Amino acid sequence: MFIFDTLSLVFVALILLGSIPNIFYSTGYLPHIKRKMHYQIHYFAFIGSMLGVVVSANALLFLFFWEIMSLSSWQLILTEVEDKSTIKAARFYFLMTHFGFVFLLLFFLIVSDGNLELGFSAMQLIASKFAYPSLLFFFLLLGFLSKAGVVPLHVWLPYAHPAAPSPVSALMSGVMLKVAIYGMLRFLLDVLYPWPLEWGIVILSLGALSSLVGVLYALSEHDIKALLANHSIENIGIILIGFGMGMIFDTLHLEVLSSFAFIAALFHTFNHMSFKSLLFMSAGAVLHQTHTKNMEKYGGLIKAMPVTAFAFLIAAISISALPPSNGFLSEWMIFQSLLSSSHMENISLKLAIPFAIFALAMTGGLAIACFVKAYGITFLGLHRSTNAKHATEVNFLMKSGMVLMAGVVLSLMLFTPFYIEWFDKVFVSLGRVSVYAKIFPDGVWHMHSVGMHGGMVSPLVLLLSLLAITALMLFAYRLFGVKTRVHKTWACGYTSSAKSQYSATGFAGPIRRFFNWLYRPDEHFDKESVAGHETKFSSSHYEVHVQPLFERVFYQSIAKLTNTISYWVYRLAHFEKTRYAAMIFNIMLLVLFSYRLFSHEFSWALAVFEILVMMTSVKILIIGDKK
Amino acid sequence: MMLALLLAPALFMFLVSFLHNEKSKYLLAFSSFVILLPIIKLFTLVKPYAILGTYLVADKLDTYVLLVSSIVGIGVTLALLTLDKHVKVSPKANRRFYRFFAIFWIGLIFSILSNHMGIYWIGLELATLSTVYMIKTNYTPAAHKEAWNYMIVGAIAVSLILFGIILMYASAKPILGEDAMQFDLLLQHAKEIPSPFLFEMGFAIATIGMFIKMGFFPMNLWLANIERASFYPVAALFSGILESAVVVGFFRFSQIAMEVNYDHLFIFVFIYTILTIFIVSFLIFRAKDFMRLFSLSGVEHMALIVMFWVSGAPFAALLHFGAHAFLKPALFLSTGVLESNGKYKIAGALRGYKGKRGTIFWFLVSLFLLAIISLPPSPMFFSELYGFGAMISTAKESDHMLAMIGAVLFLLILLSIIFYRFVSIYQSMKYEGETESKEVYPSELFALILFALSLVALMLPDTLHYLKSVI
Amino acid sequence: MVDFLIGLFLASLIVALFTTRLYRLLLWYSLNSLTLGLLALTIGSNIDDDGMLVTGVITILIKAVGIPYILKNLSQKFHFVRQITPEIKVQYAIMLVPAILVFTFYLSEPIVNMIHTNANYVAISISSLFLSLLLMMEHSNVAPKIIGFLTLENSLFLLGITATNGMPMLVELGIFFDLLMAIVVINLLFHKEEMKV
Amino acid sequence: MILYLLTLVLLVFIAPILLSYIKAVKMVLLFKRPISLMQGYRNFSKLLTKETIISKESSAITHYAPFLVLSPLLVTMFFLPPVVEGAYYVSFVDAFTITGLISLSTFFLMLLGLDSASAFGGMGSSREAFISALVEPAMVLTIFSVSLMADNLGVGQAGVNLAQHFPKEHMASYLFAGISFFILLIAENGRIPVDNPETHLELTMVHEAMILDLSGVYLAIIESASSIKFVIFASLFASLFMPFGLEFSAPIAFVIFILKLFIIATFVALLEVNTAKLRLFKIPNLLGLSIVFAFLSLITFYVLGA
Repeated sequence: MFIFDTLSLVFVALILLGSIPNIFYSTGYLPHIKRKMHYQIHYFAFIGSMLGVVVSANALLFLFFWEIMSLSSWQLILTEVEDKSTIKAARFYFLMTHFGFVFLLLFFLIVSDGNLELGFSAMQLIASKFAYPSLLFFFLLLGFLSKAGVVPLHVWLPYAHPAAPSPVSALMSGVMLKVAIYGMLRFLLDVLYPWPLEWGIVILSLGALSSLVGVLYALSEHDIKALLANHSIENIGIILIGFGMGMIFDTLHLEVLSSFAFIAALFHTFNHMSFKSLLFMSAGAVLHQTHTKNMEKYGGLIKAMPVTAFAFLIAAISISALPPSNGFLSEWMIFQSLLSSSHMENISLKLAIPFAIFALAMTGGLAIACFVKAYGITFLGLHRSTNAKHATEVNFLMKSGMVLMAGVVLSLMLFTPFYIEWFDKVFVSLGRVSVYAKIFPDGVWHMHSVGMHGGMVSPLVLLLSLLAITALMLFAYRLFGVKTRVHKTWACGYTSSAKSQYSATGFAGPIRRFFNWLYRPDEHFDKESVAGHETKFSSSHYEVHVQPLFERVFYQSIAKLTNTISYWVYRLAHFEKTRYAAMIFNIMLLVLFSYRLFSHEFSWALAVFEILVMMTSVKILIIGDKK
Repeated sequence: MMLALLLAPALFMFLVSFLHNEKSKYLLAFSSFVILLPIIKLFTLVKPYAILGTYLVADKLDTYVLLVSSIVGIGVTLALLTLDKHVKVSPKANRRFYRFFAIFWIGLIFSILSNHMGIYWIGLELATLSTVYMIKTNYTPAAHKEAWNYMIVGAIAVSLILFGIILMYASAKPILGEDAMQFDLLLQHAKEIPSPFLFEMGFAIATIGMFIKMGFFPMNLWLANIERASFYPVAALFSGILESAVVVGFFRFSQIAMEVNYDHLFIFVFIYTILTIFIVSFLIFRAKDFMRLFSLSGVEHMALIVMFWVSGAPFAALLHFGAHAFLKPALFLSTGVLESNGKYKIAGALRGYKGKRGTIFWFLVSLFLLAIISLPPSPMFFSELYGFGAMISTAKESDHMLAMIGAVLFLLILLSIIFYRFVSIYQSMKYEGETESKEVYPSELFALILFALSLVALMLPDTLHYLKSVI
Repeated sequence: MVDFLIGLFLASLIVALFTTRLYRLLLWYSLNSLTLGLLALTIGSNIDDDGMLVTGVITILIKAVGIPYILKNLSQKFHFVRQITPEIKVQYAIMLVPAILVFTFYLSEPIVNMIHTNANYVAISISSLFLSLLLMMEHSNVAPKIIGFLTLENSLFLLGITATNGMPMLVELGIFFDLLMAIVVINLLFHKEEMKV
Repeated sequence: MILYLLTLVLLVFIAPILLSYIKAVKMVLLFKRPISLMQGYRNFSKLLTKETIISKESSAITHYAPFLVLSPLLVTMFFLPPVVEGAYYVSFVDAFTITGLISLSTFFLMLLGLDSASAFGGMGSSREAFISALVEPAMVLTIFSVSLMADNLGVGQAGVNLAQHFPKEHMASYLFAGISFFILLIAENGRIPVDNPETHLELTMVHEAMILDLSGVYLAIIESASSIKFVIFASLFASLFMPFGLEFSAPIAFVIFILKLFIIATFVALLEVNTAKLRLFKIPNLLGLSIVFAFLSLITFYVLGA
């Protein structure tokens, strides 16, 4: 029934680390929620079902918990329905999870031969006999990656995660997405093993694409939770880059590198859980106090909400992959495994990997920009609305949730060797090479890359030296006894007010303009100019909305197609109100003719003839003449 | 003896329906409840149990179906008690309704328990004709028109079934003589049928008849229109009981056809049901009222049941059948309350309930709505898993594996459309529109609770075990 | 003799297809049923089957006399539209009828190789099934549709009598019972004025 | 170890001089009277004596960020490649860490810009975010390419390796990487054509806009941070792309190293005089060039082995 190997336990730990601080936070958040009972039931069912997914040992239970997970999270999104957009988001979310479920179901049905109570090892036997393993791979991919929010199945994520109450967003983004990663690990390593090279490349390119797309759309968001949700897409992309590299190395028989890349991916999974939960919690705290998700209405909250601001800062540093944070370490590991591609023999692959490096590096740079924006606009400067002005720090429980989660972030940073040793065991238990001794050959101080060029990082040394030098300077500054005077902002002599400071839209302006070809933003600019001057105006209004390209191109056209088909089907179906006898006549004709044709003796001429007869008959008897 | 016991409540009901008495309403309801008792007795007997020679034989399959149907019957009767609170219905119409309900039961018992194609058909025709008048209890022009529609289409469908039966009989008569109408004998000697072509042609014609009756392609909307025009208990009867009689027939015929030529049967039914689900899913995508929505979804589930059955997963088919037979009437009965503020008011239909009764009501209805799109822990979730599992196993053994897997994928995507529509309707019922107060009566609530309990009972290990042992 | 009657059966059905008057239609239906009854009697006496004889007699009594009479009464009582023009153009219908016959013979061709007799009877029954459907679809009024349904029933019987030499007695009686039930229901349904369906 | 510490002291000492030197060279070329090379020190000591004026909208960030801007850079100083053969160098830090530390410093600098609620600060931060986002990939790719040639990703080790085995066989990709890195040096340090550190014109400001509302000690810290950043890049360039002269005895090696730094500074100054500042939206063209060169370097290394 249940499985408790190291992989499962690691993910149980991940879920617990992600949800225990969250429970504190959620309890603190509870007074804000009207339907408490509904919320609590689904909240705990959600956590329970995630735990259930990672410990189930057969397809039936796995799918059961998987659906319960989707169901409860869907209901959680609907906890606070304030406007139509929430309803739409919830619907879209549920459709997408169901879409993923369809593929998962097919995957399981194929690999379990109809016996859904089969264990995973028995599945491997069946899967290896299946003639089209790539089909299985794509089913798996579509199933899990639609949950994880990988491009192009990511569109729901920036709608659904912000719509949920903040503790739930933290859980969904921080923890639920990881359950999908668990699925990938479990079924790719356990069931679909040996892989062809292409699979790794597919995952790698999907990862690279989603990391870039995620961060680009994050930058264009003004809704703080949607921004964070877009960052989840990016981070899942980063995880997949590590994952894909692991798969590629494995097929090329570079076992050590493969384990290293997988550990990197798993480490980043943990890190993302920690900092994304923390970010959503603090964003939720801000939202709780200001009653808006719009970043343009924030500002200066660091003074009123120091704990929240500090938590957000830690998480922001970590997600921007700045040393010596845990986010930096995992991204470093992923970079190292990408750089190790120079060990490969395959020249075209070798040449292609720098593009992934490029994507990852670009993502890193843009993430920094994005979090400077998020932090700076939210917590620094002047308040941009009255709500922001009167905001106060959140209650103790919410604070303690954030502090606990910050503790998780810090623990991942401080005890990296311990975690890596544990992750190493996961892959050893799945039949990989152990690389812990290679990563930490001489104690916990230095972390080595396992590649030939010997990249190295010493997180603790870095941390200590940074702290020491900063402390030293601060001490010197205090010793100096510098006189300080508080005065209004100089700003070249202009008066500065809440309106004159940079807005979130403005901050992202240069980048948005540079990526205009991708964003194709919907811009609204009205100004009332004075006396026909181009540059002098009494009032102006600028608004910009970016609708994801994929949504426009892909999803809306599918929706349109569905609508069209249903329209024609509906019209056709209405013939049966008056022409039922003709319909029965035709179906009889069709069935009997086909029967005679296919079961007795088949000939193409007759098949064509049948089609002609059917067309004529339908035209004459059902559709009739135009009046 | 057993036969008399089975028929007695129905006959009693028939007679009481002629009494012009205030009390007769309750007496009628009572007699309707009593129908369950002999069926439970039948259920406990050792199978197969011959009720009337070789004509009526109770085996595991038909007692299960009969039991499910009778529970649905009780639920419908419960809802009938307060029908007059939601819609205008005269006592006379009520009595007439019960009169035909009694005939309906008699026809149903015959057709479900029959081991004889002829008897099966006679029962089915009786049940069909008696429902015609039930539609007309609603005195509106629409209902009148739909009653005619039902009369004619139903008659064609049933005639086609008989035509098929005669062809099958003709194909087997050379070896079995007059006994060629008995299901069990036919099943045993299916391989010896001298002209499989004739048999398969008969099977095809009969199947078309049955499929039309269940609302399959191309007649997808007629059931929906009829159920829209009639009172909601009638719709519940249609989806919960009448369809079961048809589907039992299909089970029996297809069992024989599987023996004759499995590939032909499978391809025929598979293509037919996929076409059906294709049309139905897009019709559901446009459905704008509860009745049509539920009735179209009923067609979809019937198609799935049929599909599971022919893919060699009788367990999944029967589980799905049971779940559908309980869920759909429950939903149909609740439309009486849901639509109390207008037929097309979906938005806000799940709001505005006061008190404990109201809370239980909307809670149960939400559960049913979510269960019908096979979200766990609905039995449908499991039956679909097993059913699709069987389909994939069949696919893996066939020569066209990729095409089959593609077809299953296509099917699942079509089901996703239905899923989407239901989710969106559920959300709209719960979170959109204005809150208008609605009244729930105890009898309706009892009916819903009965169905909910039956669903739970369906998931008990013993039941599952029983279902696995049917075939 | 049997073949002659079958020919008559088919002929009366085809003529019914082109009828534009309700009473004439009833007449053709009655003739159709009469040939069916005679067919049952002939075959019954050929193979010495008492059940078949009974069927024949009942058929003549109910279908050839009873039902047309009841329907005529109903039509007078509820003022049916008696001018019934087929909706399918005559040009099409002329092509359709032979096409159906050709198709059904093509359909039943494999049977000939499997069973020695009766294959053509099956073909003719199926074609009369199709023809009755055609009758139903070319009229939009209720009354001709009912007659179409009744001829459908007749073609069933034709199949039963010719292809299988009669069904079990119980079944045939059951079918008659259902037919009567149908008439009762139809009668009840007419208790509002006739409507276009 | 002594040599290591000596190098550190030298770098810290020379940092303000280098920037003043660039300015002086430019002034000479423009026929102006050049400023003294000690101007950086004069500014620094002047600022230290002034009181600090803090904007009333600013928060704790203003109090801590200047130190956090400087300290990663100071930490980076410890990790630079050796100047003399045989000197101690830090071997446990690779190029990524250094990139990361520089980004950390930039991160706090950008926050600092946003803290005072002035329009200029936000503008500077926004532009800086844009530029540094584009710098990042070029940087990483260049590092990758260099690490392949130096056979090590560690900065110190790479410098030593390059000095010992000059990559003669990979001259083409070495050159490309060098060009790419030089562009990065300009971009990261806010020199013309990316940014003009000498004007306070709102159209052109990037770095200066962020620190517009700083004064006194805080400004001194930030100014020294930017000079240290330049010296870090210059010495990285010197060690990685001009890896010669290390084998001499210590004093000569030091002189050669200092000469290299001044040559780089001269080059920067020459470039500044000869080009106009680019519009903000033209900057990606330059950085794109850097990315392309980095890619080219990798590809020539892989494909041609040259």
